[in-house]
Amino acid sequence: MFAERALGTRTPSELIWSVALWTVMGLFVANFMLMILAVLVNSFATQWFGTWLPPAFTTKWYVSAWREFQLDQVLVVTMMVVGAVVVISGLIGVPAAYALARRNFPGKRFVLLLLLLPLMVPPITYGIPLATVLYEARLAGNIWGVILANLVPTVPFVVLVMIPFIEQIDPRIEQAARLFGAGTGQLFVRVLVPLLAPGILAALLLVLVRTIAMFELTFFTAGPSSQTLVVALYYAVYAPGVRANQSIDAMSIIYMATTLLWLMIALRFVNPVQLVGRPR
Amino acid sequence: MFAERALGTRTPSELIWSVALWTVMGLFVANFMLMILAVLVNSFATQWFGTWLPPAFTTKWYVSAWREFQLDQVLVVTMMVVGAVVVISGLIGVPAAYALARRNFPGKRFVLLLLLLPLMVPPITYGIPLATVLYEARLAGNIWGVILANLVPTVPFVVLVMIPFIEQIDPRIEQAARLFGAGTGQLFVRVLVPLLAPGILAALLLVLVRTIAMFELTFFTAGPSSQTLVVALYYAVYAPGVRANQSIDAMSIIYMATTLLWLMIALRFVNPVQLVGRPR
Amino acid sequence: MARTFEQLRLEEIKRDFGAMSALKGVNLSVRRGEFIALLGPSGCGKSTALNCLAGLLPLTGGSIWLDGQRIDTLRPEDRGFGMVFQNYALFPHMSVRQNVAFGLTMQKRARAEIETRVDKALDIVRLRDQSHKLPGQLSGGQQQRVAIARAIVIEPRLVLMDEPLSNLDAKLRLEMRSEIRRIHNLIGATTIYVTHDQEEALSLADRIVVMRDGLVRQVGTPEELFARPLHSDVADFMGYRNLVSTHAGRAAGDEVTVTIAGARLGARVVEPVGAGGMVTVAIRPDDLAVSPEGPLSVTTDTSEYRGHDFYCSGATADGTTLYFTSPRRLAPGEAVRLACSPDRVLVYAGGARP
Amino acid sequence: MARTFEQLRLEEIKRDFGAMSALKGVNLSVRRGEFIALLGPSGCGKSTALNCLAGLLPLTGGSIWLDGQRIDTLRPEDRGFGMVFQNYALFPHMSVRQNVAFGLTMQKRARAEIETRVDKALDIVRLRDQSHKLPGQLSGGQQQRVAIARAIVIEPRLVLMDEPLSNLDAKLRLEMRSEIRRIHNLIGATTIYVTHDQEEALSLADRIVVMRDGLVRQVGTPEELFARPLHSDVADFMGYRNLVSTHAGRAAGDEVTVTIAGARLGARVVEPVGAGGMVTVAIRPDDLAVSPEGPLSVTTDTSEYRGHDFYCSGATADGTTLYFTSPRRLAPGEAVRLACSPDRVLVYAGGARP
Repeated sequence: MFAERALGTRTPSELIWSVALWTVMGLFVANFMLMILAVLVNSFATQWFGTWLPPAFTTKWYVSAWREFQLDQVLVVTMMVVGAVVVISGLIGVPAAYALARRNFPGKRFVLLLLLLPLMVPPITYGIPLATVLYEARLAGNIWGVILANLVPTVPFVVLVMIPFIEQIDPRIEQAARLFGAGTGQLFVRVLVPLLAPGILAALLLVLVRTIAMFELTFFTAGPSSQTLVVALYYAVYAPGVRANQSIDAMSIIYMATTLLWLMIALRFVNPVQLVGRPR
Repeated sequence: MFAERALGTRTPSELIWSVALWTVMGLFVANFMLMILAVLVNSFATQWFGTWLPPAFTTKWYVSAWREFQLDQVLVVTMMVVGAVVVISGLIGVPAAYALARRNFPGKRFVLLLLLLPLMVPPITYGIPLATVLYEARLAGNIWGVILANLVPTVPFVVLVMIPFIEQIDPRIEQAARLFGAGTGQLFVRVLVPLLAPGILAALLLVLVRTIAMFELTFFTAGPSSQTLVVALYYAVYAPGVRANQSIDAMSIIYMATTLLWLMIALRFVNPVQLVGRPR
Repeated sequence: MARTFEQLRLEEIKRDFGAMSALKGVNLSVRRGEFIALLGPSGCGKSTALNCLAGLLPLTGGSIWLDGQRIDTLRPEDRGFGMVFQNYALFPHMSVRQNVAFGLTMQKRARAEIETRVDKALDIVRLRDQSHKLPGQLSGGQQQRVAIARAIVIEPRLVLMDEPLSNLDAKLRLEMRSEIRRIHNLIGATTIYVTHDQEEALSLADRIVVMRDGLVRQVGTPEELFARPLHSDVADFMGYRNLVSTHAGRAAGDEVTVTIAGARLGARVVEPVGAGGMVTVAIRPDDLAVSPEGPLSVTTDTSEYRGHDFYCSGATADGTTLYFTSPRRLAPGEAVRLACSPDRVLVYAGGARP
Repeated sequence: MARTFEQLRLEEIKRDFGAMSALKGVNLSVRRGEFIALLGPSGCGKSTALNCLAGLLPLTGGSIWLDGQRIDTLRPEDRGFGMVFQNYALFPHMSVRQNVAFGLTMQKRARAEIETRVDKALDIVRLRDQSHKLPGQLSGGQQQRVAIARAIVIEPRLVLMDEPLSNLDAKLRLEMRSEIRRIHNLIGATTIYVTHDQEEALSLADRIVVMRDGLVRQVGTPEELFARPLHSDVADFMGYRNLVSTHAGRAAGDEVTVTIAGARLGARVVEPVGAGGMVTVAIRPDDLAVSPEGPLSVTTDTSEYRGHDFYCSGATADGTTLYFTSPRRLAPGEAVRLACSPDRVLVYAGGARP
């Protein structure tokens, strides 16, 4: 499994350490996968107690979950919210990122820190006051409130993701376009947008995944007709009344599948390591 | 405010666009700051209705929140959970990151994707099955369950944050250390750990902030004596009974201050742009 | 067709960056068809001057004229110049053909005209068969040729080149050097070429402009600059590695006698020198050769084989290090005598080394 | 004191990377105190050979001996060699002094001994006054000197250098070249120096090992390699830019007559050639000079000023491009005749250019 090592052969203690490390990591990954598999199997099971596999499979839990939680309406709302958030944060975030990447001004670092705040401060912290403000402005309880609340973390996210993509474009390329006759409009259409396309795509897909998963902000600002999938899932778990746990698992699977689908699409455009961090 | 532009003077349409952009961004930031300010003022107010400033200030809400929610115990639990999570994810994550960064093997990209899953999939998705597994293993409902659940996203996080730091160290430096007489132990102690220190510090501080803020996993696995601050805050908001909203705001402020303190420390070591993403 | 011109004039052009002056008033006039090299160490202002010409940096003083037209107030896209960047600055998402066609597309030329002219430009740089590749698929030398084609296809009044060869390896650099001069001769454009490499400037240019600290130090043909640099700092830059501070004797016309480590050498005055004043004496290592009867005596330090001869260093009795050439390998510590023709010993005013 | 040795022997050393062979059986023996340059184009295996010597890459065949001791099975930390890396590979978190002291600290030497030896090494590379700075605060040349001090302070049996000058600019490269040779002479170490720059190898080495495709092509002194490369590919690499395929006449001893574009030239056989067989003729541009009576006739293409002379290219009647030198500038299209001493026209078997 290992590629060749450059520094001679390994000592026994290194070998033990290496085996231990890979065992822990393997168990970790296996446990995580098994857990998800259990949910998946359960959601298709008629009943499942104490056996290796359930006695029979059915899709009835999906049907009942769909009916009980009005998932058709929930999915439409989710799509509308997510679509609006993606488009608006792209339209505000990309130009703002260009301005921040290409200009130097006093306090630039401070602006970057301010933009980081809504990303790093947990949404539950500012979700309640934000909902209060929106209710007073009569903007909460409907789909616009949900969209506005979700823009609070996504716009800074787009800005911060786009800045390194923009900084990566050699300013000499822009200068060359200028020199060979391109005005500002042509510069954007012919040079900048094509070069930034992968970055824009990656940023917006990640906004999409984040917005699907954003529980707190949507929970605080949604009314009965503006619930998204993640809020519906929460109500399914905690709303009063006894429900088969298969029904909840079925909803979890619907939700997980939605998120994973988009996540996989996003990963075609971004290297996983690069999404998390890089050294100075 | 702007530094000089390289490409001649700006046209009127560019000027308008630029002013509009900065206005939107300014309003956005101002709104966010005002919201937090309102919570802060309210938490110190005796009463506050419809005036610019509350009539009088007090710290009684902090005292009552402290008593009512047994914050001394909550803070101790939070510290223990966060401390254990930080130490354990560092001990597992850093060596695993070294192995992943320095070796090439078939399926490496797949392992990286698996590690990304617990980070990108929202915790609410796998929190419930994870809690179920932990309860069956009699590990949930106490502090160990909370720690184990929190390790699921933090270990992969440390691995993925550390990989670029490790890749950044020139393998020739390790070779030089070897050649000039350092064995594996000396190599780690004298060369690798000092060079990785900023990365390790940054990764662990971010794990700390994330764990303080991790609501879902802790919520699902905590018993009455193993609540952390964020779960206590949630109960304060949603538990039955009427409470002054100032008391809740006071708790929000305690919570936000805790998070921000650590976040600010973390930002001394990591560039905000680099925390979010970088292009391929 | 590009509008043509007889003369490009830079009049006292200045450029400040905050408190720092990169150009302190540069005057220069260039005739149509000339190949001009701006030569100087990094930070001398040569690249700033080129960017000002291109319109990528606004002037903070002075003016630039093409015959009677003032051009420093024009936007870069309106000047009609071609430019070749150091790092090529090709559009990475466009094919070679699209890159070359970019300038003509912006001018909204007819499709047929664009095709013809792009083909011709690709023929000139010998890249016709690579035209559908992306820049990333080409080697460094090929990318540089695409950049040249993109600059010449618009038939620019002026071609600006910013150290175009500095990212290439030694062998390719030699080849592309010939290529650039060949293309210049072929299309008859006026070229301004920025470089810090004196060999490159000597081999390519019709005239060389040596710059230092934002000022022009000397303008001349390669032969003039090689044989007779007007200042000691220009001499240093042109490869006069032996620069010795000493006192001058009495000058007779431009002839003078200087003393180095007790030895008397005939020399030529380049900058006026008072009798007995401090001077700097400049000699190329290639002109200072081992000769049994030579006046200078040195103890050999190192001796490096260069193929036909040896490049050596040695110290005089007073500790001055001299670089010289020898037809045979000298052992470290070996004492030799050196001589140099008086015509090749140049004397400059002032004793401080530049 | 380092253990010393009389002879280092590489016996049929091989190194494969998967299906690719980087070293295909290299034999070499090095005497104590020699300065050996491994010279070749990139990918020729010279760096692989150095890494195998250092122990950073295990061999896949053959053995390495220091007198009677087999060393290829030792771990790198047990070989006691010093190495200077291309990118310096200094420890960025340690001061200059700590970097230099690293090897001695690992050997657990007494503090006083470490201090003395580090001071001495820093004196040798002339960096005593920079000893408390971090590597990041030094210039490229200074970092390279720290790397050299770190390698020599342990008094290694062998100093390995992997293209140590390739990251420096042209002027600094010349200075550090002299510096490296000076230090080699001073400490009397045995040095193996990898480079792709023939000038560097010629000027530094006692013996040059030319490698190609994982094999040794020629071993010899700089003078031997410069004047008499044994194969046409070595000639190409040593600056014989004119390589012409043609038929050879009958050889008399090592003398032979070759025909280039109808002109007959006297030549010297280096690789045995059958009469009438295809040969490659190699001539340096510096040996092919303009001469009114010369046998070769060319039409000038380009003419580049080099200072004392002009470096020109031209085409013969049959379209072969030749590079030659001229004492005056030639106009494009000017017809000139060229001559070359028969001793400087080398003939190799086989007509294909390398």
